[in-house]
Amino acid sequence: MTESKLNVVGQSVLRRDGLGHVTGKTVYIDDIKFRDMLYLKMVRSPVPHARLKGIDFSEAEKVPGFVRAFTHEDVPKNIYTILCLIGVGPDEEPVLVEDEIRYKGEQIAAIVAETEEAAMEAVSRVKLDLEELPAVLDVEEAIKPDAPVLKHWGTNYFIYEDYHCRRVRLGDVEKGFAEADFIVEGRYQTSPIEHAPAETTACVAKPEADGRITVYTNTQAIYFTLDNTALILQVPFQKLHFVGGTVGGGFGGKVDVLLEPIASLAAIKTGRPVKFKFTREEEMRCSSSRGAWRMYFKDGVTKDGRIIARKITTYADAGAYNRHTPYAVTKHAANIAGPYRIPNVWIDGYCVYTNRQPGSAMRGFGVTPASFALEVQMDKIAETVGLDPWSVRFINAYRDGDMKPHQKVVEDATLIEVMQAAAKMVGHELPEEYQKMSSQALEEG
Amino acid sequence: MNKKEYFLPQSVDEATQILAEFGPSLLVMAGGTIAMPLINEGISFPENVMGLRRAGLDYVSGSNGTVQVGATATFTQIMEVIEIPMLAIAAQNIGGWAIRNMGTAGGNLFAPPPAGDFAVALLAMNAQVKLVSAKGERILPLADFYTGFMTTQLSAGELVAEIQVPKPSGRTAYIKYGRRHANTPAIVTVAAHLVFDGERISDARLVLGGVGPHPKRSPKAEGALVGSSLNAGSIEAAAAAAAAECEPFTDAIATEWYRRKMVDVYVRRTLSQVNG
Amino acid sequence: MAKKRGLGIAAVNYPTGMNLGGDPSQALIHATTTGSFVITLASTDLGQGLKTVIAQIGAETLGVPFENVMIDTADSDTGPHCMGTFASRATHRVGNAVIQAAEEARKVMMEVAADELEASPDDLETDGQGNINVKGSPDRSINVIDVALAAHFKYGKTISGRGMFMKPKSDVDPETGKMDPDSTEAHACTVAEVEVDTETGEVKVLSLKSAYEVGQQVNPALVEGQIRGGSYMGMAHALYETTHPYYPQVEHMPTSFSEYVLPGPMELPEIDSVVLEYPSANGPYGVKGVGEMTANSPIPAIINAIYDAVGVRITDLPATPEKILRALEELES
Amino acid sequence: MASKIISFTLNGRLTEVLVKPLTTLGTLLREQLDLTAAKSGCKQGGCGSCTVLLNGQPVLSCLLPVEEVEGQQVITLEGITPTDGLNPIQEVFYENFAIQCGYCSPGMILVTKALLDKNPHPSREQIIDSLTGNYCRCTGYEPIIQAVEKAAQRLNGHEG
Repeated sequence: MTESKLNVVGQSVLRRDGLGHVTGKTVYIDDIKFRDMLYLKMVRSPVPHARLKGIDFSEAEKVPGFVRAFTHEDVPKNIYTILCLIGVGPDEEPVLVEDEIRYKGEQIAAIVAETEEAAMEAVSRVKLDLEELPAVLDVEEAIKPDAPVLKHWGTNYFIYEDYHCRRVRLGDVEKGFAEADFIVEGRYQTSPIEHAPAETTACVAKPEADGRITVYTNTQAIYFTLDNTALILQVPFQKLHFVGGTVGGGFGGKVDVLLEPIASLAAIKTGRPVKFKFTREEEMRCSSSRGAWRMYFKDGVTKDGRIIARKITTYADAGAYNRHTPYAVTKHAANIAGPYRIPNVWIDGYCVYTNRQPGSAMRGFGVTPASFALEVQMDKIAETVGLDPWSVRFINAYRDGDMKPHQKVVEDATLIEVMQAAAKMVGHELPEEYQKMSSQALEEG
Repeated sequence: MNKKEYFLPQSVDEATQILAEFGPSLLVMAGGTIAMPLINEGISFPENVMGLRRAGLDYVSGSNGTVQVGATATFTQIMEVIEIPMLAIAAQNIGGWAIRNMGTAGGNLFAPPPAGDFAVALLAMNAQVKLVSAKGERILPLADFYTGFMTTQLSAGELVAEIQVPKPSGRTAYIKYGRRHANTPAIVTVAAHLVFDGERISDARLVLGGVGPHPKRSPKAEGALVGSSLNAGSIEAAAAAAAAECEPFTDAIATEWYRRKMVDVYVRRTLSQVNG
Repeated sequence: MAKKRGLGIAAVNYPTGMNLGGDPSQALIHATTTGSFVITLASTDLGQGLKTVIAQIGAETLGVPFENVMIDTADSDTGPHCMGTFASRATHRVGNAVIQAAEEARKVMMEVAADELEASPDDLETDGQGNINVKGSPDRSINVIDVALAAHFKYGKTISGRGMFMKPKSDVDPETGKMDPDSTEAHACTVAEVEVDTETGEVKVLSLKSAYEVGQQVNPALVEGQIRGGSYMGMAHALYETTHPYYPQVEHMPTSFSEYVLPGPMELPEIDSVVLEYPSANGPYGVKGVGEMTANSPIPAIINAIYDAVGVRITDLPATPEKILRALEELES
Repeated sequence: MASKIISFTLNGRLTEVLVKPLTTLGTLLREQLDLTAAKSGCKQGGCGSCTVLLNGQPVLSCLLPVEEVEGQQVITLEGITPTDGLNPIQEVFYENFAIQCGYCSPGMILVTKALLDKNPHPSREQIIDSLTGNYCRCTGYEPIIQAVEKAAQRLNGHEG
């Protein structure tokens, strides 16, 4: 399909939405308002793990402008899992807490009021009766037999088709270690990170005359959010009409469905438009984060710097619920061995639950922590073997035709070419053998 | 919803009368950069609020060797004070441009640590605060104004009206160390004001911010300097004394351990700047 | 006070599209009576510029001026399904769907033009300026507006097209992990230079110089925007960002931009890049996804540069001054 | 609760509004006056997306009670946008891809205006210093810094 001469593809034409952006005329969700619109604010857990024994709204109800409170009893299908649409299960996350709180900041009850101030004040007056429980916060603690169990299926890890982790197996790592001249080990840890889009997550749900609900949303995925909302509310899909497309920064932070179902529910129950917008604090503490990962490497390396065996055990801290982490672990497992030709690979990737704000998708989904760990490990290997950091990468770089650990043949490798280009850029003179290398020429390995 | 009134007194007298009438339930606000976020986030729900911007306290003036900074003078205004370079540097180190256009010298005295580091410079200058009430006024050294974490000498019915800053009689330096180079909370802020008698330091004021319940002088560090010349040995001794004496805390920005380490480093760097 | 400099490198690959596939996107195109082409989608623009690059791809395939192409997105009542904007998938998936839809619409447009010009459709070409010409006979030409008018009011034909792209879902063998987790792979290599203050542990990133291979670029300025923004984000991840400063503990979680530490414009390093283009086999015009990968290689490059500078390998992100200082003290003792 | 009538000059026009006590200027602009260019990105004074000019100086409209603008001059991005076309600062932001998601753009452009009104020939350091209170997650700031440099050149007549 490549045409010999391209007309506009390849040109730096100006942004289609640029004039709206520089004049402030672009309409974001928070810029939308309707007559009679109500504001929704969330009652959230002050502790990471507790039994919820009661909620007292009596003082909140006295706030002028208070309209209504919602608890899990109002949500038709309160327990869900986002990725049910692509076959990931079982359902395990409540829209609103039922009896057990599993992270600090978890959504317990929603309050709608005539003004944002009234909704905030009502929320501040809700009294929670909590029995605090011991929290499990470390991934390796969480999978020990005596850890408090967070999931109804009895483990603190996700189960992949009857396996306790996502496995990748190629060759025989133990044989590789036996043949290796050096064993290089490493432990790597990343921290949870906030997407921090300039625009916080928001939606407005508006009841229409025909009985449908229009939801204006800054979701990154219109249908995905619509479908999940319909399932949670147990309404026909055609009752919902989602409108969006303009997002003030996403980075993966706007692919959860924390707002639309509850705002739509409130709109249905009150018959009025409802706005639900995360405050900056909610965006930081309560929305999904990039999850933390802990990664252990053990590499078998020959004297000349070839990696002949790589064994990796990795723990994704999913926080309290799945969100997108089970899927992220699969992507992570497919990539963590790196863009290198390694004949023997063994990977165990665990998706572990803790009493933490759930992790989810973020730019680089599961691969960002992998790239960090493995590229620091590559330098460690270089040092152990006595090579420079460029050499260890050229020696091991994958080429088209190589077999990846997940048994897919490499098709469009250009690792060698980007390294050559980067070396040239910084004036680092590469030995001739590396200058001549090509990803397209499969040589003896 | 229950906000009853926003008062905007046109004079200090009017302000103190309103304060006398409402008492401690009245939220007194200058630039709003500390109080408004709490209101916006639904953390505080004040009933009555008094804004001081129009009360005639937005001045910076100098006379008789002292600079008078009105309580609602903004940091942008203070950055133009040329008589005392350290005040301008301290002001420049606060927030971003818009915050400096809003935040005030008086309001900053009430910022929770590690914020509130303008006072680090003020303490080094031996500044005094003028407190006014419907009953009159009193002036006390800023060093005596703070009584603990988020507590001060301010009595019911009193306002901070003015900060009086004597022009420095010695050499000064000020460094704020944060995770960023601008618009950032302090890990530690250090200000030094050294008076020399020839080579010998005859008077020293060494002040730390971000490492205690409020901006505070470090008497032991000062003691290590007075009587000595400013040399590697006395700098080292002062830094060690300051690090031992400070009362750092852990927050999202830094741990107690790291803050104490940085007191040592930044006292040395600040004193070296005095020397340089 | 000692400030030490170091260099570090990192080389990475990044897959395009949801990793197991099964993530379709659709596009519909129709021409108005006056030759505007409306591309209807349900895809979202996060700021990366989807509305722009999709219009470019549509205009390219249709052979009409960029200005004639309108993007109508994302309304679930009118826009056909899109899985969403994530996984570096939107330009690849939606672009392919748009090409398919545009080819169908173009075919009708060329048939109508052929009837009007009394030529065979195979003998016609678009000039990208709004005209359809008989190859080799520049005087035999018709404007797209006239073609659209004729299609509507003379022939009763709709110039429209449907497009859908989906890479079939790959199942994972749970025993061996055998799977097909990408459509194509982009690559990057970053060289970072840092300066470390050995008394405070503070790191200043001096430069991030990277080579990227991203397939065909649809809009080089927008690609550069991803590279600059991603490099900055990678630096932020490497040295500053965390919602749990004392992970795994949950104390002191930030609540504001004062506490959630991000580098500002004063911390900007020199960011420079070169872009190589090795067109992918299955991307629209050879596109690979570039959105996510730009944040990845700077992180290990910076960590490796810190090691080069002061001999401590920080394996726990972010590499805060405190962690570096503790590691330096450990190294000394 | 006593609402008050406040009059001030908004984008050059004398404006009278009735507001509840402690309503912020940001809320007034966005909710009552339909001037939504100033955004509400954090309401904590931490992001600069709500920046407006008060007597020509950048301030954060999310932290400013409307009572405080009585008799003052307020300018929002709408106020510097010509009825047809763009202000030169807007032009360079647009032409130089100094925008991505667009949410920070109104604040960035107003800070640029205030800077160039005060200092027509800012150094790179002065530009950076003026932008430190405005948060951008997308661009990495460099395109914005370069746009400010180019805006200065254009306003000074040094560029077409």
